[in-house]
Amino acid sequence: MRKAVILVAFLFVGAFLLLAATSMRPFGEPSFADMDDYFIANTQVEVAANNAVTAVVFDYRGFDTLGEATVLFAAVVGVLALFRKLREDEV
Amino acid sequence: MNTGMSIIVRTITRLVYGLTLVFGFYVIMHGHLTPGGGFQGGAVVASAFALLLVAFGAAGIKGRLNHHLLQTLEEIGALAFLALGFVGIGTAFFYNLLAGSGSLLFGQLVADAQLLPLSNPGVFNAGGTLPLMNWAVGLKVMTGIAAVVIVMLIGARKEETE
Amino acid sequence: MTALTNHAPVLLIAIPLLGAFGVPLIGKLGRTARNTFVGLLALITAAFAGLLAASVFGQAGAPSLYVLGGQGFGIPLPSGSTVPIRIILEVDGMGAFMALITALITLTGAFFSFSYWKERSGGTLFYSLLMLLTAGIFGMELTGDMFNFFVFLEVTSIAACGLIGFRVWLKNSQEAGFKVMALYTLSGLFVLLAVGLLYGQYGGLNIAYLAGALTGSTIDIVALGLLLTGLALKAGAVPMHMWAPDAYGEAPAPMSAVLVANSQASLYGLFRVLFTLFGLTVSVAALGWILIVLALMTIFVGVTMALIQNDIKRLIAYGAVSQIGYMLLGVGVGLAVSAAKPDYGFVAMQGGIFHMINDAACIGLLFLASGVIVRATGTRDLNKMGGLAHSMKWTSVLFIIGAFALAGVPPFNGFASKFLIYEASFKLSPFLAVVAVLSSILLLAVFVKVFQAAFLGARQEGLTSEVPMGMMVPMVALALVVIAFGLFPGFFVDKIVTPAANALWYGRDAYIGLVLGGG
Amino acid sequence: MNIGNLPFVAAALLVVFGIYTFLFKRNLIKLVIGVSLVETGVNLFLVTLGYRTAGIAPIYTFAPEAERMVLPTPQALTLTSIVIGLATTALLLSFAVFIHRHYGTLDVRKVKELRG
Repeated sequence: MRKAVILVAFLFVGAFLLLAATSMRPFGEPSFADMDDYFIANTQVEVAANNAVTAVVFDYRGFDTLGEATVLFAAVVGVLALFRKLREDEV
Repeated sequence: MNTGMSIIVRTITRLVYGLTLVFGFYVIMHGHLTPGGGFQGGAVVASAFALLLVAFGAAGIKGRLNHHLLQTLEEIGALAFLALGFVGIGTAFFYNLLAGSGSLLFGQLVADAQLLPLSNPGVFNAGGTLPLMNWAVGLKVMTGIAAVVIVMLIGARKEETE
Repeated sequence: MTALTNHAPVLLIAIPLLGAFGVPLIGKLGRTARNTFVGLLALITAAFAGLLAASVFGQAGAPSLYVLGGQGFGIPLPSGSTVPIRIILEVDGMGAFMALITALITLTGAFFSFSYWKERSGGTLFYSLLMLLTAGIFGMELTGDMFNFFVFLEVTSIAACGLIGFRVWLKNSQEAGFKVMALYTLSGLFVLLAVGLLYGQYGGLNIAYLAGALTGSTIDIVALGLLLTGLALKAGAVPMHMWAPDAYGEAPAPMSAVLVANSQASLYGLFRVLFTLFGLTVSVAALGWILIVLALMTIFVGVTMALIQNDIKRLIAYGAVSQIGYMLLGVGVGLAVSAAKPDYGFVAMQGGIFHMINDAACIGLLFLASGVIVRATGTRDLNKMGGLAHSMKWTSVLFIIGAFALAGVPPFNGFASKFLIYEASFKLSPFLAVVAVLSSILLLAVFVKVFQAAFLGARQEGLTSEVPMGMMVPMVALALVVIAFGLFPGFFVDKIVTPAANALWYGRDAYIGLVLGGG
Repeated sequence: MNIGNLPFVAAALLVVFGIYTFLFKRNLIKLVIGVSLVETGVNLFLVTLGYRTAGIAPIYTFAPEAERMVLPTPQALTLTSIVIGLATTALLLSFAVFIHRHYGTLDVRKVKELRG
């Protein structure tokens, strides 16, 4: 019973995703690229960098990168916390 | 089992280790000019550490790479990144204050930026806070991943011997 | 002062981050320095949340902008472009309301932890994770950018799981940690997939921009389905609740409260997506009924599972799950009728939103009290407890305040919001109100049983008599919030709940117009 | 040559395989692999979104003149999502290590104290 429910849910999600993939816009032809064209056109003037990807990562969407660094920091702290040396009264 | 792998692996590691480090730092430093950046370069450097760890074993690197030191360095990297975000808070958080300001610290413009789009050989001393952020993130990523790898390897080894 | 208010949205995220990155360094100076640092930063963060809320509610919940890295923080569009290119934090009544909840819970959680986490190792990492979780929750609530929302969602996921598994010597905590992490990751990936779909179709990531561009095509429906699944999973709505009792039950007590705030942030994300991002471009009646069905299942399953628990923390955890259902019910009723906008729909929205802060306060109080109880008795099994009222008078009073508030007994705050939900849902369909009322009564029975098992009965030997001051003060603070909201519901509904409900119910055009101009 | 939506379908299939692994496998490490597969599928999807036919990388250093460039944003998003994937995988594997330490097994059927 439980397994059947999971299977139905899985098939449903799979069909959903494939439906999405087939009804996307054609590959290789972004329909709205105003934001990205702005990045490509203005990276050299505004950020004075040649690499548009780095300009997006650290300038236009720098806050995302701060969040990303935070995620990595959280994972490191989490792993260190799990593998920390326990005091004897805790084990 | 803690002594690492065969002599062939260890010799190759000694050769490749330095090269990997140099390449990683190159990727970090040239992030604003060529493909790459702090995250990618940091991962390359961390892979060099991981290589050491695999080849020499956890015991072999004891004392050379200590995860307390790595953790401290990671926090410094993270704080530096956050501080670089605060630099521009007079205008808005994360405002790139140094870009094109003409200052000595990465303040140059890319050559003839008025004639866009233009390919050029690249100016190293440009990009404002970008290269600084690349360094901060690079430091953070290389030490963070190295710390995770070391701690997990030592922890998992304990598992096997118990 | 205005400068601080203007920068408040970003400082609310940056200051906890500063704390998170700095705590391990400060921690080397000793425990006092570390606790002072954490306490100070938690206070500053709460002060900024208050400042932000005062400014937003001062202008009746109208949205305000903060453009990160722009030429000025108030200019959403670069000259000559019609697309917002930078990450924009957009705070309206609802966001400020959620920030208040988060500030309340994280502040009390942090101060409670100072006493609670005294004899344990790794305290520095613990506070670092707590600060990361705080920053992540604030980020989710204040951001106006879909991808940024996903990033902060992941920050909360990872920090939360680090906290759940923090007591590594308990094998249950590790099992819970793995389970929760896997499901959180999956929920995050669903959200990311939806963000990718929307980006691929419309070439933007800003919520206001996407809301203006959405057409209701197949892709939009798929993205909506993915967002709904992912966020409902992370909020702990039945039938995707299996992680929630484990997470709340196995985390250290003060962190269970913060995890509830985290679930509410996901719920906020869901509401933001449904009302602001999609609005009327999709069939709201069908969506509203989906939410209502989820809500009824959540209420029912939460309460019935709470009935059969013997573990005090797991029992409260199921209580927390059921309360998520009440919020979903209120807002679901509002959504179902949001095309026609009758009056009772707005009342339902008010009830659902008001219940968020009420639930945060009383469930927080209950989790903190359960931490005190478990510490005093050394067990979580209700059958092995008893007679605590003799030695812990204050705790028993506080516990009963929390329990009554959760079960919706007047004059506590849970009644104030649940009454609005009953009233409004009765007008949509009497059946909904009946289920909601009956479940509340059952919940009351559950907590009467807990109270009887844990506090009443013969005095047991060897119980510590006093609760340390550091634990008592946060509990009393939460109890005062519970009582204040229960005694003066009209005042709080007028001042903070109505602007928040307005922001979701009517505020879509203002939200879009602020970024794209016009409107 | 028009290859239609094949890249999107490939990404969706990867996600579906990942979800399958996550739902129907019994080993904790395989569950982690399933989550990673979903992540990979999503990353592939994000990267394919940014492609423009015959575009070059959006980097001006020694770039050929007058070429179309692919969109930079999806690459930045993918970078972020890869790092997040790394972080979650590290934490999941740590939990798996500890579950093995406590239960002596990685079989999900035997690791189920938290039921009901």
